Amino acid sequence: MVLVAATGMVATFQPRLVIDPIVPLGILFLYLLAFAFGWMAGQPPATLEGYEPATAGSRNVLAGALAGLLGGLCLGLLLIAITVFDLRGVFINMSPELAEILGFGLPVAAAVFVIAVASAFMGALGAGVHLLSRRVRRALIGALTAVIVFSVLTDLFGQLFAGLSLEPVIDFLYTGRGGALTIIGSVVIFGAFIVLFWWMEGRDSTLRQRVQAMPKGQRSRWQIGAALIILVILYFVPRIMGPFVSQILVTAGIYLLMALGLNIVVGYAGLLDLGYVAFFAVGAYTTAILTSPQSPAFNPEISVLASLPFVMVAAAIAGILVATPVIRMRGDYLAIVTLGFGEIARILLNSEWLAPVFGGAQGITNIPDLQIGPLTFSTPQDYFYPIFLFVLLAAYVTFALQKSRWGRAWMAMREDESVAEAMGVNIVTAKLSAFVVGAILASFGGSLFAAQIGSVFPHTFDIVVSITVLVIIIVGGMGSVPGVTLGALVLIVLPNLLREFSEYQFLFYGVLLIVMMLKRPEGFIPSKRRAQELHTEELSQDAWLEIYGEKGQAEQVPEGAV
Amino acid sequence: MKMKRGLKLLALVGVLSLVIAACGGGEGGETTTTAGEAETTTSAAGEETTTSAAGETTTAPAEGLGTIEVAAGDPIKIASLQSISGETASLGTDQVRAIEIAITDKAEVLGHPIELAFNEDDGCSSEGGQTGSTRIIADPQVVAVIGTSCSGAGVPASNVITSAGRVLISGSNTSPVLTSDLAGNASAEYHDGYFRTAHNDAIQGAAAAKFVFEELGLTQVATINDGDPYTQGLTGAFEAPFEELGGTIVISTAVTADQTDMRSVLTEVAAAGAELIFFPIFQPAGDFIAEQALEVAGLEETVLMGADGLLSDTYVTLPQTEDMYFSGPQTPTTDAYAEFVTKYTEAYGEAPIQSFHAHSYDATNMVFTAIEEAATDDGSGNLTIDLQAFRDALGSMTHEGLTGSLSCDDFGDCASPNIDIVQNTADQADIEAVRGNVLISYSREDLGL
Amino acid sequence: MTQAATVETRPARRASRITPVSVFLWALRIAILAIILYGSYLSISSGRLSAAQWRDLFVFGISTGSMYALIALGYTMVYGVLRFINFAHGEVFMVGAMMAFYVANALAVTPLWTSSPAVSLLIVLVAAMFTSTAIAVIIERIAYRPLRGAPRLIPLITSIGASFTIQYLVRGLVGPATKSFPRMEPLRGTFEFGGFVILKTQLVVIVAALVMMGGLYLFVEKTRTGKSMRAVAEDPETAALMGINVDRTIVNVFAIGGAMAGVAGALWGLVFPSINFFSGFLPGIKAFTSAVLGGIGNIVGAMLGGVSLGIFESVGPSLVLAGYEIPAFSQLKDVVAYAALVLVLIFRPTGILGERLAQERT
Amino acid sequence: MPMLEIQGLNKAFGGLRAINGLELHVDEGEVVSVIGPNGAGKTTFFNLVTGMETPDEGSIVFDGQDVVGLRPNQILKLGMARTFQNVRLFPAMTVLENVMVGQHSRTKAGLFGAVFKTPSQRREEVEIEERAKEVLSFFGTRLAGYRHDQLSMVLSYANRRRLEIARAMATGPRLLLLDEPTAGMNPRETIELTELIGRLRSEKGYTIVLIEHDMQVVRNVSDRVVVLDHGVKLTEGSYDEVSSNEKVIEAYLGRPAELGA
Repeated sequence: MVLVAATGMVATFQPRLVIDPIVPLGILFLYLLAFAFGWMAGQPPATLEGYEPATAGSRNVLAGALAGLLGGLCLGLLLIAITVFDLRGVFINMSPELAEILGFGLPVAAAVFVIAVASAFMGALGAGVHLLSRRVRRALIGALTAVIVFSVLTDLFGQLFAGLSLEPVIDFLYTGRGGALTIIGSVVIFGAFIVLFWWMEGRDSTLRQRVQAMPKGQRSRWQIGAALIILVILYFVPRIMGPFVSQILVTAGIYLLMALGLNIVVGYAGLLDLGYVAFFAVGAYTTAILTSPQSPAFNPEISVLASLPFVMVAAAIAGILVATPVIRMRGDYLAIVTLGFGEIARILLNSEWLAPVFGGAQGITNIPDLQIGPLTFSTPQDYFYPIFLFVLLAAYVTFALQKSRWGRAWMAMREDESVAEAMGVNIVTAKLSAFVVGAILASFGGSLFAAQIGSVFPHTFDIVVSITVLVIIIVGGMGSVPGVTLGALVLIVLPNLLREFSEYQFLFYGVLLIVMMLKRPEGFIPSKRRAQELHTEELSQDAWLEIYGEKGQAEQVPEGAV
Repeated sequence: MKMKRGLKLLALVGVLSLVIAACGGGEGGETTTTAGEAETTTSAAGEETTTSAAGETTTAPAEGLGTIEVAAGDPIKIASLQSISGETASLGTDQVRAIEIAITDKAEVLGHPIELAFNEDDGCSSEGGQTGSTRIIADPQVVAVIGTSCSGAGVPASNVITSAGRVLISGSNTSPVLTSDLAGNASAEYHDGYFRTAHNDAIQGAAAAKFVFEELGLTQVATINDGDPYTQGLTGAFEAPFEELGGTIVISTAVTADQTDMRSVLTEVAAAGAELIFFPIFQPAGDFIAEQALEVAGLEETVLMGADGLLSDTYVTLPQTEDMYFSGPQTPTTDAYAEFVTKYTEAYGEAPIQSFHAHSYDATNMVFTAIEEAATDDGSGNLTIDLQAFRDALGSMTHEGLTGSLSCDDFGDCASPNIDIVQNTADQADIEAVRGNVLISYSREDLGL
Repeated sequence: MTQAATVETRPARRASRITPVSVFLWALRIAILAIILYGSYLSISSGRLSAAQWRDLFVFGISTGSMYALIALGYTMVYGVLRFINFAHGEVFMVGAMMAFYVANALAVTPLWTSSPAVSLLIVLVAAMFTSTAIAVIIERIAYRPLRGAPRLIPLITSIGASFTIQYLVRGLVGPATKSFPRMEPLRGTFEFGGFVILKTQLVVIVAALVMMGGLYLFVEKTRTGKSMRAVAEDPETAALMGINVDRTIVNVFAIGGAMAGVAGALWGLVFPSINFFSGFLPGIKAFTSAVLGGIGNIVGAMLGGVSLGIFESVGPSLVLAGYEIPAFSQLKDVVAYAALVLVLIFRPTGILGERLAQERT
Repeated sequence: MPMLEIQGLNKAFGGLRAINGLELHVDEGEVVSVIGPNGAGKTTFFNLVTGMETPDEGSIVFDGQDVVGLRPNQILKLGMARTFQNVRLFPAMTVLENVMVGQHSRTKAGLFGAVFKTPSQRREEVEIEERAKEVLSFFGTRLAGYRHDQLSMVLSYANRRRLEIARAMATGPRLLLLDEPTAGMNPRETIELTELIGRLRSEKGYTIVLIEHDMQVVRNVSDRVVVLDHGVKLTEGSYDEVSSNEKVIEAYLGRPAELGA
């Protein structure tokens, strides 16, 4: 809590009201942390087989309250420190405004007391949640989360309702477009979601289960129907959501394209490539040079579409160039060498030496828009479609390759390189092909990026891009296309929707990564096999208790619902 | 097998949807209207560029950019688009603070409070500029955007924001790419509606070149940049006019910003026979060049010249920078500036951390003045801001700001500060003294720009 | 009996054994060597740099390299024990440098700074060391310990997360501005012994790095703690069975790595007097490159790798690139550094001194 | 001409001579067991033959072709496939996929074909799957049915050993090199596997080289037994000849536990 306050987060979040005018985001965030502390402290120990499950009781609440109190006291100390000493020489965010916010404008002594009590209370609440039955707990927390989501993503919902011409809804829920929730609005949302979650929890089978239970013919018809509906919705997305959300989706799409490519290299073939951005750069610069009239050395000024075959060839060559020297390297050597290649690419693009070709630090501007026949794509809404198409293509390629001898060769190589070779896999071609396919997908991303933004500069192709793409596939779920898609949505769309806090974007990335790896290393939507891989112990138990397993689960569910 | 067929169908439908979508998009911007009309009063400009192909982006939007209505009591919205995360965060943070101070100072415009509706991040990158500006223009009430921090972000942002009829005004873009070469030729990425209070590199480059060639009488010059777009642009802006004057650039080389050993570069420069080294870079690389130049054989007599990036206290007090020349825009030494710095330090706990805060402060105030000129009040406090009139007001005003007297040329360059050439001589004790030791001051007219 | 037949067919068959890749790799090796040698020949024969200048470049490379080496020790030791790249180690270094800055800044206004520079330098070093050690240990406790035994990619990603977290926490705490170190007057200028001229800061860096590395070497080789570290690196399970507290040993590894990084951070401030929250990134990458270059997991290798990388970076551009009259060659020093890494690994896939790792465990 | 002919084979790791002047031949249709105490160089011998390690000296001629210096995948393609002492399956791949990988070198669909699903690629895919199922059916119900889609890591130990053999069979070899196929199995499983090895020869016609510690298995399946110690061939001959050989007894007596195993 102290860190959060001291890094200036509270002060930055404060102006954003969650519920107008009573709950500002800064304070809410701070005390949500107390809530989380309490929740963790009050967590009953994991249920072990053969032991009586520990029942949550007043002890847990007490623990939660204590945890909250501790946090609150630290915060109080911080407040005293701010008011008594001037720490701004070192800690620039410890300003009088922060003291004002933290202390609710009260005198110091009173403020410290209030903070301590409030934190303890939140902590106790956090722990108390464990006392509730599962259904109530889920509904309550779900609804609270919904309120916060509706409020924080006010831009998104504002645009959604406006796009659907539902302005009255905005006026009802929010204080205005992009504004905070009104008190009535938040109550309505809270109520609606409580009902929704309560209802959902009460149902005994999910939609997915029911679809799976259908006979085969019906199921595939159902799936195609669902796909069609999704496509129709997607078709209207850019129209409804307007340029800003479309722009974010376009960016996410470009990252998704790269992530699908990297998924082949890292997820399937197990080659940890930290310089993946180089291929993105190859695509962007190839298109830039071939299409822009401003290209310094060579400007045939062909169209973006016509540049794509060249992009593909260039990417394939780049893939081979990078892959060949690293064929005999393993694991971390590969990682650092590819990282080196990525940096080399960026430095060369920026260099004085090659400036006559790449434009140096000034980049290449005036890249024309994508044109297909008589159609010109210029707005973010326009670009949504071609990028969506490319993503679809990439997903298809991923699926197709996964189910082919190449996909199997890559996976075998990932599992055990020398055994794969002993089983007839040609490691050289397998590695080259993985790099080439990955490179081509990334280069298409680069090419579309160049066309959409209209200019390329070397410092765009920073290692942070490589790392972001890697994080997307890992957080989403390595090897799983839906997972990677969700990863791109969460890691690209969310930060972009909350751009005013972009100062803290990477802080959240960092914390998210650590928490993810500690709590759910297989990602949001893991591929089946990876989930199993990371929970081997449980699995071997399953193998033992194959029959008992299902029965046991069936018994547990009603118990929790009571 | 079922799954595969489903996938294929999916792909097919995808293609179809693309075609349909593209057709929709092609029908004269119908799509943008449906999306934009609901909330934007200024969508007309958006369609103009929908059909414009590459290379002709300089075409000004047609008559009438629309208007922005501000109801009585509502705030007038402006936005900032600055680099506030990542490595260049200090550049943008500094300017955001200046904008905030300007808003506090001004308090209200025509009886309306001012709201900094967005504090967007340009990420110092083109994609950051694109996304940030797209977000800002989605709010139809935003009149003007103060930004970007980096020229690279400015390229797409200028296109997006001006196409939407709004104004982008930057306090730290200096690349000629965004405006003109100052010789009357608009650059490829100039868009009507883009302004800046930072000086165009071309002015400083030309001034430095003229000084070296005419006043120092030197014809063999080496330039060193550090790979940063700013310094690379500035050396480029120096080289062209210098060669035009009849001088020779014996070598145009570069270092990296984190390089500490300059001897090999300097040896190269010595070998090329440079009489003067122009290195408009930053500290600490600049320190190392000055320090090590003395140690390299063949550079004993060579003159050193830097630019505004090196005009700092810690730099001019280095013994090795004695007699060095610097070019730089005339710096504000007014009481108003001192007062600004006091406010800044009070509010943010540290002294200004970069050098473009005053420019953004001025840019913000220019926006306020232009709104005051262009807006009409219906008598009951409802304000109508005509965007074309707003642009015109910005373009034609003369603003006395912290950075001097600002008035915009035809391509959005509002700063035409006199470029001072100063020298650090033995008797200069600190940076103020060095800044005061002006050898010659060039105005834009002096340079024929 | 079949002897004759085999002998006969062998030459013909051998040809099929040369795969396109090995041909390519050999061609690459030869081409690169030729490029390097010819470039060096060109630049040496051009006489652009005097012998003294070449020597200066070397000394310079050694001083930068010894800082890389200090940071690299943390990477290599952690890698040796836990088998993952601790990406956050660069931030450990940065935090040390940051602390060094604040301590130096506070000292700079006291008379101690000018009257006894050695003492104040020591204070700065110790402060940086302690901060970095603390940070390294905290990261280990929070982010890595729960991940023992997880697949290798998992802690790697966690360390990337930790790296972001620390960078932006520091940014939030002390702001994004670049801070410049106060200069230490007595360390200005050069030092001369026996006609050998060296910058004083470089001398301090090299001496301090040597002392630290020597100390570390003795520590690892001679002390109980050091031996248990080596045991854990060799085989954690067996070490645990032998009564070694694996967790504590791993903490020790992080602590020592952190201390080294802290010293490097303070020294960095002397040579390169500006720092911001992002300053740890590049040196971190370079240091990891050094560790790989020397042979990862190998303590002496890290030292050697660091110094070699420093020299490659410093001498390489002037030696090779300058020969081909590549403009602004010194801009490409990082390219030279990474290319050197690729090159070394093509010739020696496990680094200069080779890995010192127990068998891959799966 | 023998199927596999090894002459003057040497391999040293640092100062340790793992294989020292080994001479060996395997005839078509034979089952040869290689026995010897731990550290005798048996697995190194397999590694050398399959190309996973390169010999310092000597020739390995398979089917009239010198394979020294070839990559493992090239050697495999010539018709030699192996299993591993410590079971090295592809754990995160399904049973069926493991076997399908084995056919990699026998199939040829390119990337282009895989992406665009050309008719020939699809036919090939079907064939690969059919063949994999056929190979698995060799093990009766052990690896059939729902097991096809299980990840190989969830299999029981004995099933993993079977799957490894299936994977090797799928590569279409003529010579199978089995490294301790019964290690870690219970007596019943061992008997079952011994039968299986017999069937591998009689039904599939493979030539088999076997490393084995279990003397029961060795006696039951081998035509010929080769004894290695410290990289040197002590003797060879039928099981009875070898088991009564003094040198062999001596070699094992140093480590009496071995014989009992």
